[in-house]
Amino acid sequence: MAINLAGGGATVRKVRRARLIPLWALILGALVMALIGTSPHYAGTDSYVVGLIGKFLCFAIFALSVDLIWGFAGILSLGQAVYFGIGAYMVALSMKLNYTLENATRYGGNIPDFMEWNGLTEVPGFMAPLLSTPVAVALALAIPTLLAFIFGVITFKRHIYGVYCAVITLAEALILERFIVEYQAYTGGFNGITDYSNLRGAPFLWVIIAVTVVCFLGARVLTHSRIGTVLKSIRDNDVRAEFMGYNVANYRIFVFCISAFMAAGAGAMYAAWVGIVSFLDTGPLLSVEAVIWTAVGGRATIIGPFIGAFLIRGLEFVLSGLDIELAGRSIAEYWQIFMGALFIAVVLWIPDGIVGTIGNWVRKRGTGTLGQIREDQDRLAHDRQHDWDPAGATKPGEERV
Amino acid sequence: MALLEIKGLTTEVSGYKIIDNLDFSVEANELRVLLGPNGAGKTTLIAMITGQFKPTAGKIFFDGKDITGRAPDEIFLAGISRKFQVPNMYETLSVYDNVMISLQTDRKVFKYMFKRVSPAENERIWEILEFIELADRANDPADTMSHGERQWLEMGMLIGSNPKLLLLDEPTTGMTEQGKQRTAQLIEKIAKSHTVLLVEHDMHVVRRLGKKVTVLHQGKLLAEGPLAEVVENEMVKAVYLGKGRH
Amino acid sequence: MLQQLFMQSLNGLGVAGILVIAAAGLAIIFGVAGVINMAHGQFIMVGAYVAAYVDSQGGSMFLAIPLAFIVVAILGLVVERGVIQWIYDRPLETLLATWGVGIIIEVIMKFIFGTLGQKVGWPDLLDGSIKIFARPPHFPYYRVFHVALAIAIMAVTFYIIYRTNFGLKVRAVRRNRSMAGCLGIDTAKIDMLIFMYGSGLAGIAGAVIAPIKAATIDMGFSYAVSSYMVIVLGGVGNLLGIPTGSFLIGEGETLLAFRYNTVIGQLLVFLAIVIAIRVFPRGIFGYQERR
Amino acid sequence: MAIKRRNFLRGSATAIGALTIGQAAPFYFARNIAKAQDGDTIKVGILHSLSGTIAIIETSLHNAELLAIEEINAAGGVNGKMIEPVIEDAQSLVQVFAEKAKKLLLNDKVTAVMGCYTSASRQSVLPVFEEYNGVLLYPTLYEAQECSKNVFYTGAVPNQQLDEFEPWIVANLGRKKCYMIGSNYIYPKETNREWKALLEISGAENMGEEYAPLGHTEFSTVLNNIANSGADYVFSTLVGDSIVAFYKQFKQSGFTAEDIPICTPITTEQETAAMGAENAVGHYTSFNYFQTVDSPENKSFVERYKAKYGANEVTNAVMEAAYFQTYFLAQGIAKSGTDADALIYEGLPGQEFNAPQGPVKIDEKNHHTHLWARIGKAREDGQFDIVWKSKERIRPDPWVDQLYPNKDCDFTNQSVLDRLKKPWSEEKNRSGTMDI
Repeated sequence: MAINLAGGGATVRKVRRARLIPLWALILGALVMALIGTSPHYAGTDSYVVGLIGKFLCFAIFALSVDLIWGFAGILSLGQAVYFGIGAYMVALSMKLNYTLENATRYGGNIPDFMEWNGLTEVPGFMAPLLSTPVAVALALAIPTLLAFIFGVITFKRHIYGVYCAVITLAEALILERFIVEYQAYTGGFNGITDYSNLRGAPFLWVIIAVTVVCFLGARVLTHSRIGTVLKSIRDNDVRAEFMGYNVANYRIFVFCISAFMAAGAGAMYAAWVGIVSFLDTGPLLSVEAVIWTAVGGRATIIGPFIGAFLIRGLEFVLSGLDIELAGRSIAEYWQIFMGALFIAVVLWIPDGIVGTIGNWVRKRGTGTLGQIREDQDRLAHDRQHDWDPAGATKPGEERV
Repeated sequence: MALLEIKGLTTEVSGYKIIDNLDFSVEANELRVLLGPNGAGKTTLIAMITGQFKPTAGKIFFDGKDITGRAPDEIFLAGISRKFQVPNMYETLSVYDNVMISLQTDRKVFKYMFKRVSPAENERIWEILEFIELADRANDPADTMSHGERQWLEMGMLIGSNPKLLLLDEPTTGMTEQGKQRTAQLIEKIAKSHTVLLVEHDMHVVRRLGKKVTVLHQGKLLAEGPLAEVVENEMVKAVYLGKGRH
Repeated sequence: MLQQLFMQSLNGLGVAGILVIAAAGLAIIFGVAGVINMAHGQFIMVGAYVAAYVDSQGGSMFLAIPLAFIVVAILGLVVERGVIQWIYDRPLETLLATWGVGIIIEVIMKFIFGTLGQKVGWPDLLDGSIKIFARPPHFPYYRVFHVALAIAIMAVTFYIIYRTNFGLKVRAVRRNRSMAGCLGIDTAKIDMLIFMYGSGLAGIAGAVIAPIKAATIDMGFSYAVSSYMVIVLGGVGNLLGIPTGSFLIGEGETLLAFRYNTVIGQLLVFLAIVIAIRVFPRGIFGYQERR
Repeated sequence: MAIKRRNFLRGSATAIGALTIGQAAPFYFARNIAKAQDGDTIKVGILHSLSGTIAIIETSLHNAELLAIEEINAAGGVNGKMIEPVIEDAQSLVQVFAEKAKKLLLNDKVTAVMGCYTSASRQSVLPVFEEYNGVLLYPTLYEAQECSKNVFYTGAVPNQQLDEFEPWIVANLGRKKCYMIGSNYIYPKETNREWKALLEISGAENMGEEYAPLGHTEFSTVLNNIANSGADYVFSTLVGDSIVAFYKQFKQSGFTAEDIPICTPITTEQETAAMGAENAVGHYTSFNYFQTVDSPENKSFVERYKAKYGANEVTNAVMEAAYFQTYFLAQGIAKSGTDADALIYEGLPGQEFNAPQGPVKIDEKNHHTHLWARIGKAREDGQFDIVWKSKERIRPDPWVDQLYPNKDCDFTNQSVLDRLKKPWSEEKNRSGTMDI
């Protein structure tokens, strides 16, 4: 049935493609990771900077999970922290339960203090599996992935995405946050889960770095592969993809689950590293923030989320301690205004984010950016109107196409 | 049985019948041109065949199977590819990737997961690119193409998917005369080995391609037959051809 | 028990009234311009602070309502002209930009008014309550006022959209933006006016919600999220979506809160909404999706 | 200031964007610029949330502490040295509290930190202060049951607000049917546990207990339940916005303070101002301090606060604690120097100060503060009439006898001291709690 097309040279023709991992990126990435990994040696293991770096790495993975669905598949979720948070809570609960078994709480008991002041006398049966670390880690990864799958089936199969999806996921995060605060006997409630032995230190930092590298390489491989091209095609034009025989919903569910898995992993490491988990880690604020890291860093780029997370979180940390008087008040009191302005500026002027914009400069190409698709379409529509030629008035010499 | 068989198809939107009890069929390896004034229901018919809208009543059979009301991706997998009225592709992907996405292959997520472009597929893509005369622009993103190039690219994508039936919805819209001729040439080439259902306004193109023609009017079949006969049909002249110099 | 249940469903009506007031502006903007305003909560807060300012100057709430409408409508104008007009065609990025707008509004308001909660009273006219049963709780007049205002807002909006020349243009823009543009309707101006109107309604919401709740810097977010849920459930294809969604959510949450507790109520309502969108992907009164 | 700031940034991995700001800093007026450069100051960390959800309350504590520092510096500082506040915004995020605490202790090397508001934030910084042996002064009333070597608690603990309040309600208001409504977190839960024990002692009835989600503002359901329970007073441990909404809806639904008064250990002048005094009139609050306390110290405190932050501002008990704990710290440093251990064992315990509420004192044994007990009845202008006042200041008891008869906290006990003298790597328990 296939058309026998004329031609076809003897040589194998190849399309120009970016390398999977360019050499410069490999070297730079290795350098940055080595720099981060050795930071406990020159900054001191106790240094808060090391603490921040480990945390930011987890956030970078989290942002990458947002980038995977938003940048590469066009799904904007404002509730991605749900998966991050559940992963974090599973690990934190496990660590807390184990910690209190060996170290009595201030009440003298061997169950977490929040259980004690809520009148529980022993660890409830359904939490017992969490005492085993491998089980806890497995649950921390499995439950969010399963949740994402269910959510995906409910929404994507019914063609719910775009703004609706964003709003529903936002509400989802808010509800989970309230749920955690309410059921404090099992979650620590408003106080969160604190005071368990965290794994902060050089060895676990290397674990985080290893996972980070795996995640970023994995994301690169995924998006650079053939299925990545399908995802991008769905992002660009889901209707066309559907008429090309792709079950768009299944692809969306697939990438959504991967993203949730990644977010859960980031959350699990975050809980182990920071040693504090709070209801805010599952809520809309963190979710939106992750989207903003991605937007600022550059969505639909692999390295953008990394840069965005480090830059924004770092900036926040510095600005919120900046006791310099400006307009009569210490900047620490109103630094957020700069962040708000930054978000607007990014959306208005560099919609491709820092990395995306730099990439565009490097390629010296003004078009082909996400933000400009619409403009280009408008331009093309304009062209079409000029091309429109009902009576064939154009003489062959005036060809425009 | 014909390749595409439509029986008693009706579509109603808020009481207004866009397609009204239509019977219609396309034989295998045929190039059929669908004519009709604006609002005749041509695009709606295409949308119905490809599963975009569900019909109110009636059945659509393709290759002997009932495909009425199935999802677009399933209908595609059954062998029907559609070119939209407005060029419709993946704007940020390269021309090459646009064709690559369209190649015939198993599209289930987990089957697709570790798939790479095989040398044979690569060769096929280049063949198609040359066929649509876009081989030298393979690396450029689709949104840098001109309108005509986009139309061809979309047709190349359809060829890549190797369908049993191609639905081409006004592929020459917005083109200059020369562009139209080149497009007609392309369609002719495609039609040598494919079944094509073409929706077309431009009578120059229709005359060049037209063997068998179907005219729709207000959702009903008005006339069907060889172009020369249909053009002479009084009713057709009255509602459609009489309006313009075509 | 029966008395409680009756009072509870009345309370649900009151909550639904608040939801209508809070969601109306957001829904209209989303319905016409396709933009979800993430700063909606902050707009409500500004409305509440306008009412607080009027209150502190000894003015009545009936003065505060139009003033809040005007002030927040102007705020909406500034935001629309300054930010949103450039990104109408990128709805997802509008979410981010308006989130940034929300942060800025919060900081500025904190700068002006400080962090303390503001006092907003209700007028003497609405003091007291309907004594349906002999002992409290009675149904406050103020909640009756909320329901009445909700109906009034819907009626006025209905009149504007369906009975005025302006409304005709709005509907035309909503149906087919480019066609409306071709017919000489200034779509940018319609968007701007609708954004102002919706923002103004958010201002009214703040001004009338604050007297029964609290007026603080971060008061708006939960109302904003509730409003999003109203839109998701009710849909914006028809004005009736707002009261329908509000009624279902308000009564659902209140009755379930009575039976179980508040959080379970919210959770169940959320789950119900998620299930409902399986049936109504664009809300109960959404645009008909033809497939 | 700017120069040091730059040093800090150089060591920080987060410097990328901030360097520009650091370099721009000299163009603006930086706080204490002259003092900072001679290096001869006592650095004190101020760690409150200035942004985020809790900023609404914490900003006023931040303000009160800055006011006190300004006063102390104006009076010549401590031992001739100025106090230099190092301000950090903890963004209402518990993790940030912990990180900033670490930064203050290890990088800024502050003598002590004043800060935190919620129990969540205190618990998150606690391990940091214990591990790195810092000093934290914590001004909030809280649920107690804690007693860390490194923390000095200057807010009230439940026994100072509740023990006299409940018998007073029975004796003076003649009410014995109590309905408890609180926000759903640790403080209300623990407070209500003690309140129930007190109810039992005086033979009063518990008519119901309910917890609303934090930040909840819709109380029609709760009011319905209260009416149904037959209670004749409400004991409220609601916090934040919930207070304002609850009082308003209480009145609107036809309840009056004469029929069912609300008695609470939380509602302060800040909330009565925010809700409108007419909604609070006649309800009771038990607290250590009210703005109406009639003492010269208080009058001048209120005056100075309003002068600095605006005439519309009100003072309340938590702010007052934040204010006087700054003086505790200054006096402690004057007594023992800036070494942390010296402050903890010598400087701060037993410290006395003539606070706005009256003379207060840090308990030598448990690091909490002796405070006065007062009961206020809200009046039309939003202030409280003090209807009862304790005869002497009340000793804090972090482990109340009714609930924990076998526990006590004693930092003067030799066995506790021996344990605390061990290095952190050997003994991580820095609590003074012991069984008796």
